[in-house]
Amino acid sequence: MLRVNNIDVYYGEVQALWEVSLQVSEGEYVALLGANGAGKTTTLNTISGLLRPKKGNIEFLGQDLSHVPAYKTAEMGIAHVPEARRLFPEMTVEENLIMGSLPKRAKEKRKESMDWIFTLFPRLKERRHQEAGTLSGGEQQMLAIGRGLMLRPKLLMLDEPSLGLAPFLVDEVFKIIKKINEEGITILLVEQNVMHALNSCTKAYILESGRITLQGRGKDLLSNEHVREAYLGI
Amino acid sequence: MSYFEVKNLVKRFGGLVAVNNISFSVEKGEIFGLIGPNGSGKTTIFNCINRYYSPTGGKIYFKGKRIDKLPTYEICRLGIGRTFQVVKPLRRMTALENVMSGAFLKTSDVAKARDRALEVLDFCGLFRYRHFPAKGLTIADKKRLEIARALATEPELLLLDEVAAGLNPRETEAAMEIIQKIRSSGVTILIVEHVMKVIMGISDRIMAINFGKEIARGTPQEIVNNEEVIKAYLGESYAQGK
Amino acid sequence: MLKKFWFLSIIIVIAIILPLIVQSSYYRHIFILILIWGALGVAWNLLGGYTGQVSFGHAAFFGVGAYGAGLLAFHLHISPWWGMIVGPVAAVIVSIPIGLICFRLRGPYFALAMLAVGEICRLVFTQWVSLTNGAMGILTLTTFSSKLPYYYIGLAILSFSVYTVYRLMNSRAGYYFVSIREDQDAAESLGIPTTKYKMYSLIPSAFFSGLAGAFYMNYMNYIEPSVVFSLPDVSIMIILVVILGGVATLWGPVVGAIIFVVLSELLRSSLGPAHLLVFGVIVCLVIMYMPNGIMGEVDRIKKLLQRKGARIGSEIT
Amino acid sequence: MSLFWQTLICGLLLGGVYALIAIGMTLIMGVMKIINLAHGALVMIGMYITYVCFHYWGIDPYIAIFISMPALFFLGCLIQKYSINVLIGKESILPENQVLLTVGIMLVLTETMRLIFGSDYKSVHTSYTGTSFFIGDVSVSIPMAISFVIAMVFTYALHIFLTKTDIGRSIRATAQDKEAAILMGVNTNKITIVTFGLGSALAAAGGTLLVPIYYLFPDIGHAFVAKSFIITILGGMGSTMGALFGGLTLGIAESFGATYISMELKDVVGFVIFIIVLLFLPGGFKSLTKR
Repeated sequence: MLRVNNIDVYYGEVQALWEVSLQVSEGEYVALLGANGAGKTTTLNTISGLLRPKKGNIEFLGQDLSHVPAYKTAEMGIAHVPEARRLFPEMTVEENLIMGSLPKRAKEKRKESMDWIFTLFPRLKERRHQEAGTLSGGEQQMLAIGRGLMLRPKLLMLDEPSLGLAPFLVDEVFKIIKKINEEGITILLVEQNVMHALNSCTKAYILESGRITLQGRGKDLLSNEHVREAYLGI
Repeated sequence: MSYFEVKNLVKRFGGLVAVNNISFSVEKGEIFGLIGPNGSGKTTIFNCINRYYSPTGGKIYFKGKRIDKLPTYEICRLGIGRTFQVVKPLRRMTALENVMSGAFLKTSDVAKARDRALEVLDFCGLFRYRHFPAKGLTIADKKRLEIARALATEPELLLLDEVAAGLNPRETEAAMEIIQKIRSSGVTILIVEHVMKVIMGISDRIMAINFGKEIARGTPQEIVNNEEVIKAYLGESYAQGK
Repeated sequence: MLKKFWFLSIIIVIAIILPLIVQSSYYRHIFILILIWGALGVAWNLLGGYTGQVSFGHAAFFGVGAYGAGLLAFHLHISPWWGMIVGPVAAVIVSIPIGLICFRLRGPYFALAMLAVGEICRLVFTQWVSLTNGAMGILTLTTFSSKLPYYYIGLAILSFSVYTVYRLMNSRAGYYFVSIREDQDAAESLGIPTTKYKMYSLIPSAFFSGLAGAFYMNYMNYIEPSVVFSLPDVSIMIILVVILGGVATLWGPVVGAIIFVVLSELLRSSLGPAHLLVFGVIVCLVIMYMPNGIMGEVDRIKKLLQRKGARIGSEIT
Repeated sequence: MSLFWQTLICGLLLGGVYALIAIGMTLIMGVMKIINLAHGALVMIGMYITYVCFHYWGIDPYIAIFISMPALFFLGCLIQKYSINVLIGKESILPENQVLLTVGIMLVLTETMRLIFGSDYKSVHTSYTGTSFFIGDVSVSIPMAISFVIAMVFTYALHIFLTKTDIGRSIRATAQDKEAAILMGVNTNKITIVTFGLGSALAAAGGTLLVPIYYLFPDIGHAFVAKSFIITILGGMGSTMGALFGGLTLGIAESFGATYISMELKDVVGFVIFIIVLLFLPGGFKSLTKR
């Protein structure tokens, strides 16, 4: 479904990614792991078109994304839930959700999608007329995921959904992601929280300093000593 | 009283408590590390120390003097230098001019400042880039430039904020070397770092925080084996599995 | 270094003998306008270009300088030439509270606050009729019948301002000014008291703006608030002069003044009423395609020709 | 006492039209993060279009709004697309170069009008010019009242547009977080163009509504840029509701300044409020509601 082929990405003159490749198949739950600054967010931003690779290319559903402007990737069915949530703080919960369903295909199902999201996250229904900026961290994360789902995406990319959440909320977020995946939505997850991610994903890639250093099934990587090393440096 | 001391530091942003009652002290000549997952409040502590932010509560002492009400530049004049996690090079100035801007703290003479800056650039391995505009440097060199600029102010206490983030292994090694060299020159160091290899390798003592609160404190060995720390970094189940 | 010395010497010689060769009083008038705009540009460039504190209200200092000279003659019947001292000093005195208030703001907010300061000055000088004679302005007598003395006084003022800026920019203060422009937070954390140094940049800037204003009064022998405090014709034009020539370069404002005055005169004589329109179009094109001005582009072209990107040398001036 | 009410009503009515103009500016400021110094010139062009409509074709100023608004919408889109957007991503030493570009645009617009119409003052005399009605012993100018009502209708319509339509929401989203808006599928480049067009159209509407009340001349724009700033700063950047309150506040403050201090110093009152708010209430009135 998604193929990232040997991309090199630069910020100005500074290289951030070196020949990164990854594949995500229909219905999969893929995790992209790595320490802070390893290039995970850069990878996602390149997929959704916010950054352009200097070398290599990205294909989505067989179509080359090289010349597709960033705003069109949403139309093609890629929902990107960005790092730090990036909600529209002065819009209500409902308006934020509506913003997630601008492309035509999603707009037709707007009402239906919203009901679905309110069953997934009952908290959001209670707060539907509240401004997003006034929500708690956990609620904001749920709203961010909900906003992504409003697109009725084929691929849902989540950037550090556990960031800044208390442990019990982290558990909940991962349960919901699993559930979304079980409903047939393909997931590409970026995480620092290795254990949670490896436990639930089907396939994982480990990024270190802008390069993919390990890949494999989640369960296999769990026992790999290198993972621990990459994180704790022991 | 300790050389440098933070007492009951609190920083709130609206309803969010970013730093929640943190206390620690640093002794002269040591390297003290601060670790914690993303968003745990480490950089906020730094920003409170050099008063980039005003702390909501608590006190900070340096050499017996209370500094938490002083303006940023005054704190630097007292001998506390810092680097920024998100590098702030003076973009259109050359590397040399960047470092000279720091060196002018101790002298108003241009020639002396230039000599001092060249010395520091050499120390940090940036000598050959001295005439490059700062905006054109690689991220690794920009991080070094941050250190060089802070060093040029001849600090007694240096706050290093994630100097290794985004560097490749070779660059990380080089950064560690520089930090060790700085310490041998007699500068006390307070370091925030995400790359564990760095902080474990060079710190004398480490404090780990999560959600703005202290979760552990001790030598690198103690920290690595601390259950709370492993939990914070790798997740609940990992800690139980080990 | 030697090349630079010769270049500078030649320019000085040309500047000195030029009005002796060109006898036309119209051309001499143009030269004097260039000198006034040059001095204003150099003054603005110190604060706006080097220190990065873009001011939309420099007319305040120009106008206060001009009125400093004019009011001496108007009320006390003293020669307005004494205003060459009183004017700039008055501008500096006015600049201190303005700076202390407005430097609490950053970026566009500062620019706007300065705009408001300029407009407040214009309105106050227009309305305070008992002091300023209001919109009727102030008229004095001509001192010299020839333009020659004015030219040399103007040249002296411009040289003085360029030299002062040159000295400042090659001292600690200069490095601090540019540091503040490039990143105020980084500057603070390097121990630079940024507000203090912004004041150090504002005060000479106000001084030379006031000096230019006082000279303008003496040269034109007539001022009124809507002219010397004008937002579009003074405050904004100064910025355009600097942009045309080259922001944050020593000679940029002078080059800008030459282009600005010559261009305006050429357009005025050739296009008549449309000259301001064409001027506006040129301004837009310059900002869009040459945002760092002529001198900025010259540097870039030089660099391209030399192909020695690495060896730029430490020249912040 | 009746002087007080007279002053208040006068200020309120004028303030409503100011608000409409300032909302146009605050929209542009919110989305593009720039101060549009050409805004007053856009108001001025709106006024001249109305003048032409009345003078040559006998169209009533309040009808002419349907000509001036679309015309300025189109002009605004062109300005954004072919000049301001060209600067995006260009590096220059002065961070304000987009603002300076709007100065250049202001010059071009003003001088174009001067070339066509000359510098002299023009005015439009309709059958209702100078008429008024009374509430108690307070006289209310009929054209001012009509202008106020229309301005409020437009403000309300804009509010509905911004909150109930996808384009309106996209404009707000772009102002709040541009990158996130792109991820939602918003073509932000197009949004900036539409926003500048919309802001210009509102400026034109404000200009048209002022024609029955004011004189017009090419330099009248300067006064409106200044007023719009003050209002925007009062209300908080990018806030339409803030701009409405800011506009009414400025109108009333000017009116009281004129009555109780001096007619000539009424503009100083505005600037003084501006600096005070800038210093002590950096977020404008909007920040007060956040406590």
